[in-house]
Amino acid sequence: PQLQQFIEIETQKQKFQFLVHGLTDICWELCIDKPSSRLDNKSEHCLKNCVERFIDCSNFVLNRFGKTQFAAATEEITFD
Amino acid sequence: PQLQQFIEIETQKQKFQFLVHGLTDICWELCIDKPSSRLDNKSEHCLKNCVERFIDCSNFVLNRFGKTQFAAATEEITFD
Amino acid sequence: PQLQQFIEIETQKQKFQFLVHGLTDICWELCIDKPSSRLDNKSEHCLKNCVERFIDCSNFVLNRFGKTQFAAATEEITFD
Amino acid sequence: QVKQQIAVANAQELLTKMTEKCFKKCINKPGTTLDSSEQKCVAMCMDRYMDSWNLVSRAYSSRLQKERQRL
Amino acid sequence: QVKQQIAVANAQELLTKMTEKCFKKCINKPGTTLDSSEQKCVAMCMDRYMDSWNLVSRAYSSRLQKERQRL
Amino acid sequence: QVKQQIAVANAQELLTKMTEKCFKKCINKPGTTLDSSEQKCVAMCMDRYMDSWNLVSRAYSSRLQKERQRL
Repeated sequence: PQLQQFIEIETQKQKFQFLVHGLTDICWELCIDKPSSRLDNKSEHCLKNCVERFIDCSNFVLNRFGKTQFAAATEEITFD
Repeated sequence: PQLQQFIEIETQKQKFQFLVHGLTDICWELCIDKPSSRLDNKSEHCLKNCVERFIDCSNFVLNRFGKTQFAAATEEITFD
Repeated sequence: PQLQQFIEIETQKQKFQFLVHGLTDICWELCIDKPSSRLDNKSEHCLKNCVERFIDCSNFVLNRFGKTQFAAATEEITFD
Repeated sequence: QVKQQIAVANAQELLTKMTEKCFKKCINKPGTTLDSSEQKCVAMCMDRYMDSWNLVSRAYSSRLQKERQRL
Repeated sequence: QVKQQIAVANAQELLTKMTEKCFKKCINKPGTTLDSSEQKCVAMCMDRYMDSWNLVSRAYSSRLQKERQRL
Repeated sequence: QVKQQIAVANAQELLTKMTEKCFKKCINKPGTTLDSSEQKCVAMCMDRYMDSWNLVSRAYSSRLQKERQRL
């Protein structure tokens, strides 16, 4: 049980970190033009907002898809 | 035997759907500029033609590669 | 032992070839604009230099990361 | 159960791609909220992505059938 | 057999990448057929992609050898 | 040991992405050496990438906590 819990926590951490790799990729492309000698305020704000808005966007997509299409779409997609 | 057939069919379906995800990705980038309130005729034609031409292109590559290079290339690639 | 060695060598070869697929992808995007009837000198030089510089860049990143940040970063990244 | 697992994997792949594509199309300068024009854009983008997915799926499916008949 | 499996996996990866790259280079406005100028472009693109793959493979291989000798 | 494996996998993913991103940002016309201005650019790019990774990690982490508290 302790081992299982340990593995679960580590799996969670790894999932978290892989999402961070993906988010860094997306927000780097959106916010960083030419690398400079330090991270300026504009880029820093952009990165923070990018993370927040991406999660907003993801939640929005999930909710909307869930409400209007989930049952229908899953059927359609699966048994097309 | 029935179970095996069931698994085979489901595997086929999953393969099909993953190819659809890939094709949608490619044709979305090629055909959809700004999302609008409905899918206009131009985008619809573009998407259909994109699917057909991608398969044509894929068949063309496969045939041509098969004819001229397969044996040679496989050797070269493998034992380089 | 012979089988093990055989598998090891084949695994190495496969790793090598997958790195070649990745490098070809990156250098193709950087060096090839419109495909022409033969690989001109400019593209050929660009491809060769691209491979060499990518490995330089990779070594540079590895060394610099190793020197200044490895211990610290691994901790920070892992237990954040 | 296998069917359900595949349906879930498939819906997840669809949602992941949809989120990334629509974020890229609709949020160019991320601000302090997801404002109403961005939400409207994402909603339209989702519908167009579903349309495209279904259209591609049908086009690919009918092409496969044609090729099978030719053999 | 292992060798053959690897060769097949490798050829598949090559063909998948080649198809995607050459589709992107040669088909900008997909029409009702793959016309002859598109076919010609795809054929050239395939040859250049093979050239590039082989060139990259040789360049990478010789670099690895140099690095090994330095150690 | 599991922790270490994850840390290594994570560092590898970071290094792979960093190398690709910084190569793309800093080497537009690959020459016969990695010259000093390219090296300087790659060094800055690495630092900015680490900054970004850490910033994204903190922002994402604090957002997750906020969402958990709301439930």
